[in-house]
Amino acid sequence: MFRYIFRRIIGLVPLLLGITIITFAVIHLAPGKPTDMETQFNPKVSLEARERIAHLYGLDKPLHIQYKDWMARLVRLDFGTSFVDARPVIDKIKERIPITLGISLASIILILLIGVPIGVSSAVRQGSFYDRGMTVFVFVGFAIPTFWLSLILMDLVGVRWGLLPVSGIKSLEFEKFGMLEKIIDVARHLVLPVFVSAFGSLAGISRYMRSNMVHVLKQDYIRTARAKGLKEKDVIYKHALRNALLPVVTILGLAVPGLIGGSVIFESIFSIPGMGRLFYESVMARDYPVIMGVLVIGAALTLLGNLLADVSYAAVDPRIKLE
Amino acid sequence: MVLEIKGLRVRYGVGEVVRGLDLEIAKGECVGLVGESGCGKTTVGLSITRLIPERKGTISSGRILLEGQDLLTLDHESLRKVRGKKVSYVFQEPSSSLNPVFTIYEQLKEALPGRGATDDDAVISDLLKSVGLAKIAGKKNIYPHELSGGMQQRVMIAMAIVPRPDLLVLDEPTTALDVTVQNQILDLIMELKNKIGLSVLFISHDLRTIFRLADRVAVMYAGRIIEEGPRKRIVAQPGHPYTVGLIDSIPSFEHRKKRFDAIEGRAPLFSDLPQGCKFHPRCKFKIDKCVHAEPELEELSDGHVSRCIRAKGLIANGAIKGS
Amino acid sequence: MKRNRNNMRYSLKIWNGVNKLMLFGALVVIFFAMVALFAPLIAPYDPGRIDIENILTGPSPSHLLGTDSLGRDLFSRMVYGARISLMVGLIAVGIAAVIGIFLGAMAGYYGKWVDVLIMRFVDIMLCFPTFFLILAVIALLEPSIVNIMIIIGVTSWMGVARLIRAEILSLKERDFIYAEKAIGASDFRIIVRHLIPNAMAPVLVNITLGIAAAILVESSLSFLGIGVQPPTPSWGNILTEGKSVMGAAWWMVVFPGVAIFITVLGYNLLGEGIREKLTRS
Amino acid sequence: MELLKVVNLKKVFPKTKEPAVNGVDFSILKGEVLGLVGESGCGKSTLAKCMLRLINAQEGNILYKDRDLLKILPKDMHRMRKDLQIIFQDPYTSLDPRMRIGDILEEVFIIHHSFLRGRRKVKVIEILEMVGLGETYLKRLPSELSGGERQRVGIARSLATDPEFIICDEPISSLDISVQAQILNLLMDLQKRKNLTYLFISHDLGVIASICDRVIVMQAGNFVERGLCEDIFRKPKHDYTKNLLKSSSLLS
Repeated sequence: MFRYIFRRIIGLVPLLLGITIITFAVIHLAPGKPTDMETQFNPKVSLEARERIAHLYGLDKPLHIQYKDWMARLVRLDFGTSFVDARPVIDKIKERIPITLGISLASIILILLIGVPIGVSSAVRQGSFYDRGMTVFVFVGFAIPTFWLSLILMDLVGVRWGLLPVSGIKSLEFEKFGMLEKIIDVARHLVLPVFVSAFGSLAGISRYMRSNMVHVLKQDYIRTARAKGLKEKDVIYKHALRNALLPVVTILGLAVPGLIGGSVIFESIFSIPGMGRLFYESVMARDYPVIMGVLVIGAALTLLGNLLADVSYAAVDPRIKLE
Repeated sequence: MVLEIKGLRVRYGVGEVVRGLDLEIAKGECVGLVGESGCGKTTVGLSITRLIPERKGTISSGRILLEGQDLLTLDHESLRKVRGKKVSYVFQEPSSSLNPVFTIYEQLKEALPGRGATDDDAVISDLLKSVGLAKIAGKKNIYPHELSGGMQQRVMIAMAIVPRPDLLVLDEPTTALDVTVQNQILDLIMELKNKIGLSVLFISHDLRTIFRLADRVAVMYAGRIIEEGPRKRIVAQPGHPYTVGLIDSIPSFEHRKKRFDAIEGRAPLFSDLPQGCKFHPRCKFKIDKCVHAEPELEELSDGHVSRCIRAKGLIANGAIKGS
Repeated sequence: MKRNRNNMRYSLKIWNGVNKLMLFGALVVIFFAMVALFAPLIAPYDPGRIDIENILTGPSPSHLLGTDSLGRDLFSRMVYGARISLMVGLIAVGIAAVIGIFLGAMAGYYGKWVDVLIMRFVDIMLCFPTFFLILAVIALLEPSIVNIMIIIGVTSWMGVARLIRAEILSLKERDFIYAEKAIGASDFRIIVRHLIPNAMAPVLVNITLGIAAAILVESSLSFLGIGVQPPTPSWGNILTEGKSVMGAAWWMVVFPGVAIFITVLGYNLLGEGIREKLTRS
Repeated sequence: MELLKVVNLKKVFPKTKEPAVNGVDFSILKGEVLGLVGESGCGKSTLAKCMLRLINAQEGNILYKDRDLLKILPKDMHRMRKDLQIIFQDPYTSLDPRMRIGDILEEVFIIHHSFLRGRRKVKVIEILEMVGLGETYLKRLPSELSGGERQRVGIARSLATDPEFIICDEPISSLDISVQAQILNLLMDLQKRKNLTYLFISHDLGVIASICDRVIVMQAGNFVERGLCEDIFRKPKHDYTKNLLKSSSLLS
């Protein structure tokens, strides 16, 4: 097992390298220099001054040298400092990650708790009214634009009915609260973002689960289980379900980038200080060090998610040999 | 009689695939049901405990009596108690008939009649030894994929015989296996049958296998039995042109470098069955009368019947004979 | 035997059910395609015509869906917006399909280092939160329609590549491919005439769903202000304009939202229907 | 006369340690039917595919008309392919499901630039009739055909280049019994009529016995016994051959 994990981690190195190359390419191959933003609004900045700034960031060097320098700092987790407020990029990202990951994790749990039962029950009742109803329901969820749903929920639940807070992750008087109140406060703030984030991804997991289950139910070993005289409940929830659930583990790894990517939208709507909003603000301000930092760390998180998924899959599926 | 099938009719989407079938199996007898692919023989086997998937087809009429009790009228719960207790199965593909994510031990344990007894381990261990799997007896963590096809089929057989069923249905149990392994499995089945005194329905497309094992042989064509009788009688003097054609099609050393007296054409589709005798388009002995009405089974000698109006005449003038 | 008859009816119902959803999807897709195609004939006004006398008027017989904050006819803008939104979806997915099919076919057919290289590249691309990547590139370039289509295309081909590769891996072990080699067919012929056409079925599903996803991405970009730029109407940017006047003019938010929703739903149901059909046969 | 000679042919798949074909030698005489018998996974199909370079062997020589097929230029190999053909086991996977029967056969002519466009169709029908099918099959899809009919199309395709040598790789084992005999008849007739040379691969000794002149017994990548058909059946020497014979004779 440990050897397997070790081998997998070694295998991640080229991927990480690729991630940095693409990130670097995206930023540097696009027309327009990173220094434009700082200088373009000020016509008085002379060419000479621009070059001085470029020199400061090493932008006058050849690309491969720039990349090498950047990588040299990257391995020490030094992503440089923000153009906007001169704070170290890594610090800015560090304070945002837990929020976005927390919401993503909560969404994943919600998606599993709702999506898996929907998928399984639809498959068992394949073709029934219930099945069709659920198909429509999950596709409606997928088709509603996240931002539109957010706007409407904000308007209804937050503004008109005043049921839940619609901005930020804690109330102004947060510091005065006791422990329990703090938790409840954060939870209340997160209800809408988590719901919105999960609602769109529900279709994916439940349809995937449904087709897995339909496929498994057609297998010979299900006939064997029935022929043995097992209760239908055991046939479905023991023999079929375990086979259908296994691959879901790996899909979860792939869901990570989607969830993080989606965070841009709802974080900006609900004013949540997470990675998505940080990224959006940095993009708008052309804050290159932060953009690159978030891209690299976002992708690395996905790698980590995939690794966890694969390792757990190997652990639960007896057919995978770890040697 | 252990099993009496009377007037069984089964309808699939493509048409009626079992079109009024009668079959009896006496205690301790092995009946071989032989026919080409798509003749409905597997459906007959599955019908006995109503294992045909609901969306695929339905039993439209007939009676299936096991020790006098009609299985087609049982409710689901009572039927479940028949499955795997009184009637058990071994299917064609051992590799897909075992659930890949449960151990052999777990799957055998499910088949034990008195579940949860303290001596389960000993029973399973003895069972594995009795089917020639002494090597894995006592081991609890073996998964199906760790065994060869032949060993997997031995596990399936163990699972099927442990409840001492009234009837064992073997559906092409050796077709997926290599010749040498087939031979071993057939030996095992013979040995168990004689030792335990099992009543067996042996379904196969392979006349050679059927002739080796069966006490009585029933030949199926286009959803009905077209000839039935004691094995020795049929080998010595087959009573239907189709059976003769099948026997003549068996390649062998004795038949070196000679053209086969092959049956022309192909088996009819259930969606488009011919009028009259269903075999007449391929039959070289057909006369006008064959086209009009489907013949009834006619007794040729004691216990030997044929669904051919010309059978007696053809036998008398030596037009059809055993090889 | 009553039970059995019920079963028969049951299985007929399944058939109908699946097809109704698929039919609905197909109709929606065709309907909006027609609207986009014949936009000039359908739209009662020039979508860019400003009418300061009629600012933010609600739905009425003269302005079916009301007017926006510059007095432009919302219905006409929606009709022309369909053109932009669908075009972005179709072309972006077209680009993704071409890249994905090419790389996937190469990886699947040639295997070995070609496969390793391409699939590692796919893995790397899949690691990025796609929306981040799109956002970054669009913001760095300029948010023109062409750029948006290209960027969505080059960031969403990985699924197609994986599907094609997987299909080809299994197809190339089939005897008919060996038979092609045996009669002397060239690699090009085998890939283009035999492997890709046979591998397309699951890709078709992916493409249909991809169009829906691309429409959503474009509208999300518009919502963030970096999608298709006004005054060119797209459903996304109409909705974005509507956001600021949401309290006063509900129609500015509701109609474009519903249009996106119905279209995306249509493509998804169609895609799912195709998938069901394929797995059945 | 020796038509084809295989010397020390070896194939190892990257993921397994044991070679699938472990340095085998044999030759085939013009006009004979050479049987190759063995159980699944013994390497017999791999050997067949290596011989026609459908997959690449690591070592060895395949000598045909004094040329080594493993060393000749691609364009020469392309020409050789007309002489060396193969019929596959599974008629359900051996025809492109999206192509009509006429197109499948015509493709052979297109690839080898045989005949003018107008003549091709006539030739296709000719070949279809040779295998017991006819013009009515031109526009049909493989899915509309029975297993036996598909296998006839597969045979037709291999005949289209007018070959000298055909590898029959388990050509009847996925067919129904009554159809098996039809196909065996067809293969025997064609062999006689066109003086073809067959390498006939099967797991079934009965089939081998009924059609072959000489037999090679293969086990785990190696040849364990070879000889005239009569000798192998009457006086088998190797234990594995004896075991195979015992198993299959007990069956009959």
